[in-house]
Amino acid sequence: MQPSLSPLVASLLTEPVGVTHYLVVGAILFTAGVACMAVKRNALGVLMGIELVLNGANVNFVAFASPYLQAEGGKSLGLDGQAIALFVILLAAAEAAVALAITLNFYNNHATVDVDRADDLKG
Amino acid sequence: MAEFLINSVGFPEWLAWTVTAVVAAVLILNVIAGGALVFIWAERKIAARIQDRLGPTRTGGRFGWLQSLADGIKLIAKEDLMPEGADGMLFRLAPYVSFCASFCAFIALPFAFDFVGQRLNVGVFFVVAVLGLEVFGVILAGYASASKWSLFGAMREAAQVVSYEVPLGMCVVVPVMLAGSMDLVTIAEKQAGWVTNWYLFHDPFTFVIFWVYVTCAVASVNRAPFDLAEAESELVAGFHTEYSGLRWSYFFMAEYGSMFLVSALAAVLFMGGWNGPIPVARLVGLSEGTGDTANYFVRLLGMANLLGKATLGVLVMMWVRWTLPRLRIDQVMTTCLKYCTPIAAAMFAGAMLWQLMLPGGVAPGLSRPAGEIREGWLEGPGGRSAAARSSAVAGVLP
Amino acid sequence: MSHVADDPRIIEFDVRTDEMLVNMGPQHPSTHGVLRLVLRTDGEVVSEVEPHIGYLHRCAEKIGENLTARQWIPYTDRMDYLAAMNMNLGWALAVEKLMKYQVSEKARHLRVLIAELGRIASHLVGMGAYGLDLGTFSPFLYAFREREKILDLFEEACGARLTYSYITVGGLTADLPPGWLGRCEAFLDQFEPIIKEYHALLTTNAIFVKRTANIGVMSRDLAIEYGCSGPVLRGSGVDQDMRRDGEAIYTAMYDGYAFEVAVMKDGHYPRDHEYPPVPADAVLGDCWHRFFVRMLEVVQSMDLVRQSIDRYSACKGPLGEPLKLAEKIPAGDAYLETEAPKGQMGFYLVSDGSAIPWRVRARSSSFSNLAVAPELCRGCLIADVPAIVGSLDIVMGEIDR
Amino acid sequence: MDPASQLPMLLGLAWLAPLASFLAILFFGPRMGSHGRNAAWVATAAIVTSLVLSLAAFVTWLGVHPVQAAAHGGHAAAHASDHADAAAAEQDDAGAHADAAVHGGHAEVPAHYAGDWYTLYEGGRLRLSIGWYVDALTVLMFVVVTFIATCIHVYASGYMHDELHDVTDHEVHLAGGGHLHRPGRFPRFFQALSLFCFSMLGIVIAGNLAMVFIFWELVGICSWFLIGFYYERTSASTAANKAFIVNRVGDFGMLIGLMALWGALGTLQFADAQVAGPDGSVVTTPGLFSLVRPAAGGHALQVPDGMVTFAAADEVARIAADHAGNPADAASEVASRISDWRAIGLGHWLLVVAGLGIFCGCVGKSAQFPLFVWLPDAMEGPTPVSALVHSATMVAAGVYLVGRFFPVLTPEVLLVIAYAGAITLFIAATIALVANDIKRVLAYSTVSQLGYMMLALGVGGWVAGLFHLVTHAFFKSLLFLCSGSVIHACHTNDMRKMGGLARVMPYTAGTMLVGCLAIIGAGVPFVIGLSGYYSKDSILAQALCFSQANPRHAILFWAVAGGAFLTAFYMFRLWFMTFAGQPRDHHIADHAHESPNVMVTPLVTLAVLAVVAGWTLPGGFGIANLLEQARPAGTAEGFAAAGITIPAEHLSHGEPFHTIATWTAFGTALAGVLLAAAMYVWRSISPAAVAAVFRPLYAFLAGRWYFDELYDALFVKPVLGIASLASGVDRGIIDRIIDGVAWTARQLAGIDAWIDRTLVDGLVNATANATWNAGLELKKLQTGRLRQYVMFIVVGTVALYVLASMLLSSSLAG
Amino acid sequence: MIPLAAIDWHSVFFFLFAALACGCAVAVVAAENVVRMALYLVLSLGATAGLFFLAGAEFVGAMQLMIYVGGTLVLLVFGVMLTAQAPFVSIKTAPGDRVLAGVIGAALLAVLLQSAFSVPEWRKPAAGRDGEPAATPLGMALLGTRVDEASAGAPGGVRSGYLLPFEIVSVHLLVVLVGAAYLARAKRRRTPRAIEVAASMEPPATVAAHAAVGREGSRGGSVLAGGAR
Repeated sequence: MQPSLSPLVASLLTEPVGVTHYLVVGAILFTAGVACMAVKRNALGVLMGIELVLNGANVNFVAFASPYLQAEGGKSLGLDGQAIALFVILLAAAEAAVALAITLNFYNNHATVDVDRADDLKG
Repeated sequence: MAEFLINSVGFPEWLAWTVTAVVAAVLILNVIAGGALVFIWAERKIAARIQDRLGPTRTGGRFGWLQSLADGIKLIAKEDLMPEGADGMLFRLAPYVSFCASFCAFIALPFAFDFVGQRLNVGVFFVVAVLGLEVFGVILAGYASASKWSLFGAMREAAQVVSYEVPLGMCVVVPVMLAGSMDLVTIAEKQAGWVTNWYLFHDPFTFVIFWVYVTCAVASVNRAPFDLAEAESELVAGFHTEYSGLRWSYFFMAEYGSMFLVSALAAVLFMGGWNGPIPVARLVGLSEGTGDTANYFVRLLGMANLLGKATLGVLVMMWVRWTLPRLRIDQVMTTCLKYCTPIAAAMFAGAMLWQLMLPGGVAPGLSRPAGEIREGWLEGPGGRSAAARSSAVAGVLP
Repeated sequence: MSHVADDPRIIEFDVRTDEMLVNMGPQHPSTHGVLRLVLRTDGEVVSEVEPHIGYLHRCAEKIGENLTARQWIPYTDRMDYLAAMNMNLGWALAVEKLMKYQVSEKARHLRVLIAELGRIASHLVGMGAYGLDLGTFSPFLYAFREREKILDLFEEACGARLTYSYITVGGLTADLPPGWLGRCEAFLDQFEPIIKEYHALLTTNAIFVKRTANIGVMSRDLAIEYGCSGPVLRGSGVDQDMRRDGEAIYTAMYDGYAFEVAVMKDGHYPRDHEYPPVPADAVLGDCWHRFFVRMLEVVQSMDLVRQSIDRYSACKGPLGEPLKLAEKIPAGDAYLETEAPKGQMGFYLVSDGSAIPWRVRARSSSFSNLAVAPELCRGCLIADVPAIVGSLDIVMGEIDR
Repeated sequence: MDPASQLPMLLGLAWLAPLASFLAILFFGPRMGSHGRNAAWVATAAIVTSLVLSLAAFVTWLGVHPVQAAAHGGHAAAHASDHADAAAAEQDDAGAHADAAVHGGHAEVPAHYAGDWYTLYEGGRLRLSIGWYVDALTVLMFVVVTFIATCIHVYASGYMHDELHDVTDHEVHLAGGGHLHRPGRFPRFFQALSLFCFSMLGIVIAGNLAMVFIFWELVGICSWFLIGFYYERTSASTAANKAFIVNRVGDFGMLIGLMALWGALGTLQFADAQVAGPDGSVVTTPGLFSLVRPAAGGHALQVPDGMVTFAAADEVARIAADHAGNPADAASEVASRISDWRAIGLGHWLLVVAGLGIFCGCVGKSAQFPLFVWLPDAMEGPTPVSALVHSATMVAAGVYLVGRFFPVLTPEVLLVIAYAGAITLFIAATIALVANDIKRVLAYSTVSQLGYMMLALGVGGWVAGLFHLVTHAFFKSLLFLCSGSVIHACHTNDMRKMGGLARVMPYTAGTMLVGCLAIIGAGVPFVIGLSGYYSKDSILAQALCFSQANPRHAILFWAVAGGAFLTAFYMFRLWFMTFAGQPRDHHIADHAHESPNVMVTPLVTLAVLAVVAGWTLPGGFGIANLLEQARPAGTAEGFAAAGITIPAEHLSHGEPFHTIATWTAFGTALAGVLLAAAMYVWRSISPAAVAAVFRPLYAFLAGRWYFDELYDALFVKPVLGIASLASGVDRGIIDRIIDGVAWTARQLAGIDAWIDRTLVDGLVNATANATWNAGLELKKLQTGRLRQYVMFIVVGTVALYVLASMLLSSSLAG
Repeated sequence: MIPLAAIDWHSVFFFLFAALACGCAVAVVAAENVVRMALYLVLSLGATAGLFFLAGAEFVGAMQLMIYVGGTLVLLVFGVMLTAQAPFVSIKTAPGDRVLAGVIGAALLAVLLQSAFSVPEWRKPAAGRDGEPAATPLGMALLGTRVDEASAGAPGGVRSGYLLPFEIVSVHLLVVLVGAAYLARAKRRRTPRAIEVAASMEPPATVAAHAAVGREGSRGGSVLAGGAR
């Protein structure tokens, strides 16, 4: 351990983590997902962004579900949170399949996976 | 072990846990690496004997026992080639992905009661899930090699492994259902006692599904006759065509690690884990209560038991490999989709009904109190409560 | 273009995919030497196969026009190097045909003995390597174990293990050493029961059958159109064997020998009660049948070897000396096809009366047999390509010459 | 062993076995062997099972109710002791069935067991149930039906083998020339056959009229399937439709009868039933039989109370009005007046209507005059069908129902029945004289014989009629199967092309001869005879007895006697033309051959039974005596009403009647046979010459009395005329009115349209324009760029969040 | 200097996994190559699974590994298959878009973080609370029995579990399965290439030969393709 380590790091490593920590991770994942959707022109990239968004949401659910990440008196979601996370995972898998189907059809019709070219219906 | 360090040696708690974790990690790593060495040597010898040859004879004096090490040294010394068009990062990363997946799965694999890297209450699930990640390395390797043969191999591997995970999962669910827990330790404990307690002999359905599991396991670790991904007579060497030297050897270690893992999983799920066919230790009066040393001895015995069973499984895979021709990819798919999956589903349903009708298996209560049989359902993960603990103690004995 | 019926094998998918060109060989484990196959594939399905040959071209024929007939014998060794004895025999007989030379009775029986042993050795390689093509390693070594014993016998007789130059124009280079026949019989006795093991390992193996039955089906007409010969031809049900149907000078060699051509007639192979039954999936002309015909011919050749041992030992008198190294060949030309293990091996020579032939030409069976591969591989899977090419049992030394 | 539970179980299973076979063949038929080859085995196995179970029931019955010789005169006494035993045996089994008590008290109620398996519907007074009514007749009919059906199944599995592969039907000419080529329908045949057996057995075992009606209709539909088996042939499909429609006519009458009974009496059960009353006590609800012939009245026929009050509805209403508010008084007053009302004949017409209605159904089903026209056409079906459906079972259903329903029939109705039978028997016999189609001869013979049975029942010969039903079932199915064998061999139905077949088909010829002898009632008078001898004699005797009791109706006896002569003539005409003499068509004779064993075996079996079925063994065992057990209560002694005397049947067994009847039968039969022989064997009389002499008569007969044409002119044509008239009215008048209304509406709509276009549309268009313009502006936001949308969403979310926090914080602050 | 004994290892692992998850998520955004994106995504999802394990949701974590990561495997395969052709491996995005997305993303992140820190109870967990593993209660709840709340004596009696959602999700997955099968279905269609190949088989030597031999075995290509694609 180097003496230059700031007290912040020290406190981070010695303090137990709470829900907030998880929420921050979830927020970063969520934002990264949104950014991914906004930046990627590749349809598959957009799809991955969606996965990230769902994953960020899942982190939140699991964090809320955990009873020992909260202060005394805090109310956890309990099993509900885990169950919701579970369903999100399952539905994300299904969503991926459907989205892939859309992508493939798009590819068949346009010979590209660039979503910017998918503006046939623009106003 | 941590308690031992804290109580007897006097280590501070954090140090004790760290040391324990490091020791566990090193041990597992050595199981894979050392196991791979041993198994590669064994494969050479077995293949040679099957083929009427001698195999390595000179390296290391007798039996060529150092042959694998010599190979390893050669591989380390070999020039590390990378094709020109390859995706460098992925090409370098792929072997480690494979190896890590194989390694990670060992974390949850118990070698004996409490001899487990991290006891998880979803152990089975974890092992199967992590094992499935190994295919990532293969796909990345195939893609990154910029070789058509590699790509073929990767695609075959993807199709094959994804397909075989379905029947494999169904097979694995059956012992989970019988034990009422996904904890591997609990599952093995439930099979303590005489050989009739093994889930293999629990009922006809489990007996059948064990063989389905064996088939799927062989397929999911890419061994002959399902070694389509490397298929040397068709795809040169499949996904690792372009690999050489140490990276190549990582693939091999991963492959042998996975072989050992699925064999050990088979042993835990169907063949009593660390419990021998005859509860010798209990018959001679050894039990948890007779002291730490005896306890430790019993666990070591159990570990030997498990390793023996797993090794047997690996040897069977080798035997099969050197005997049978390779299937074609569509035949592999047919085997999975048209045979393994329906059979596994039917056997799953059958085992379920059997469990409803005769929860005790073919010979209920032979060496287990009947009341113990279904307790895993509601109490949560096995072994946590005092009652389960005491029954688990009996189960430790090989 | 006129209307073409749908080919049931052509299946279109929703997903748009591109074709791929893949090089199989010349450095590939299952192309039997330096053959290069260019595959056009759609995923795993092969739509076209094009063999590229010539990597092993050695101008053997041209060399033959600069050497005397006997001097060229070692070059024939290098054509089908897995059955060099039969190559020697083919050339020797062709020259003898032009010279109208007849070898002694003892030499004739010895030639049969050696040629049939060579056929066994060649088929053993074909069988073992075929297993290798299908992904099983062990039969290959079993086959080589037995082949080594034949090679031991050859070594004893002529001193070489691969390129023998034993049979030569006008006879053989030397008579057999004493005790050779006994060792040969001992080998046969030991070899006979082992054939059952081959059947167990390959012929009746369920996976082997799945991989070979109904794969690469070659119809009778197709086989004849492409000029296939040997087991490839007989595997399609064409009853032709040069030992029986060839020219007189060749068939005379087998005068008095009893053998049945290994070909399926009326749904039965000769003596088929002794062998495993034909699997239900197998279709005449597929890989399995080609393989099976080779297995039958091994037994057939063993039978012939035993017969020739008896006859050879009954012949008293000298073996006879071969012709001089620079014996003059009468002007004219001659062409003779013999039944080599891979098929019909033809040699052609034109002489202007000198000792050195004016023109030498060889017609190899593997060349024709390989030519049919693109036809057989169309629409198969990649894994079938080695299975089909392996079942043709080609040897590149013979093709490229 | 408890027969009360065992008999229904055995018979119920026997009844259901063909249903199982039907379902099995329905679902798995085509998969039973190649082309459903094994369907025959399934069906046969089922019917054999039924036969075995029926025989078991028969034996069980005999064990409880041993058959004894009917002591004429002492009849009732014998039964009394018999039933006393039975009652004693059944006393242990308290409440086993309704009649235990009745048995003990009243000797004349026949031994029977009744009950319900399953109640289909119960609401108000209507109760529909699946039940059983088992007496000696039921058991006997079960044995007969299943036995004949078994023979026919076996026979058909040989006969229908053509259907095992693709069939080219030479009788169907396609438009493009050539013949129909179709896949075989082997399993389908056996499927229908099984369903038919199930339905027929259902009628026999039925415990109430509703159930009878259900299975009655099922039988009808099966017969439709089977007659129309070769439905590609126009003749076959027409015949099937004809049979079905003609039967519907009869069934309509039957429905009226059912309504009359149910409306007046509120029950359709045959037997009394014991049901739990509201207070838990056991209440006996009387069935039809005991309502019409109450035990209190010594089982004499009387109009039931229900019918009386129904007919006297006005009176009842008046009484009810008088005693308004006191229903009990009203009820007692009505009860006290019932006998008065009955005495003045109130309600009698209801009973007559009910009887006639039920008989109507029987007329249709049993092909009686005037609804007999369908039966000869029904010969379009495969021959085994003719044998089973149109000789032994389906047509027997009508006779069976009349027999079962006998106690409810008034003498007037019986007289109608007798005359219907007589007319039928005469008409059919005359047509049979000139028919040349072998199966048609047999068909008309069947009609004629059914007429016999009806006549017998109508003149009070209950046992005689049903006895003839049983014996006729045996020999007529035998005759049909023989004819089938002949057709199978000759591939033609035309007797004129046959002849001399006895040499090549000895078994067929022999068995057919037995059948012919049986049907004409051959026998050595007073010594022994074939089955028909006994049954026909008893009919003759009863008819004679009736004629003497009612001299006005003596014609009935002469009809019977004449019929016997005609029967003998046409049956032997048939046999001689087919088997005797020289072949008329050598091509056919050369190719004829004896049928396979699977077909001959049933022939021989049936022939044996055709011989012995009428015999009464020493000790009294015989079908007639067995039937005597089931004789309905109150009918043994005869009864009279409305000037008609129904003589007691045992009288006809007495000396004068019996002797006369026997000699008459023998004489007429002999005469008929001799005439036939003279015309077709010795050729001393030329048939052609006879036909020439009686040309108009011959043409009339050959034209089948022109009944089809008559019906066509009487019913079909008028219906078509009415239809076209109605259609004219529809087009000419109703359509015009509607058109006028439509025109008016259109004018009104024009006005409405103007309002709509100018006012409403203007408003709507203004709205649309506004929306359109707004859309044009907004569409610029719709860039089609997926990624921009994502950004919009995010920006919107963030904005909302910020907005919400500001609002919330301000509100919190406030 | 942090005393080693004071280190909370749970926190250490949390930061390890969190860093991996967030880092890989950012890498997904940054990467150009679609296959690498997929790899980072897999790593991020895997690290998230680790977080789930830490949070005591072991079952969800294993599920995440098995399904989510497995599903992404399919994505990866498709990515390779569709975009292995050079033009699609990386489709460049305009820098302006990146900047815009960055700004908006930052705004969103700020909002999210603000709310994450807004509840003080969430900051610090109570000491000594050990979570019971939830796999069995979760499994029972999915079957319709809430053992956790029953044992806790929850007010309002035992709540029914997630049987209905579970069934709905099952049906949903089945529908998706059917849809995927529909997508990957093989159909015979005459396209120019099919005609060309069919024509190249004239004279139909092999086809005729196969017909003559009598048994034209199925090539099994559809099974392969159905699985491999």
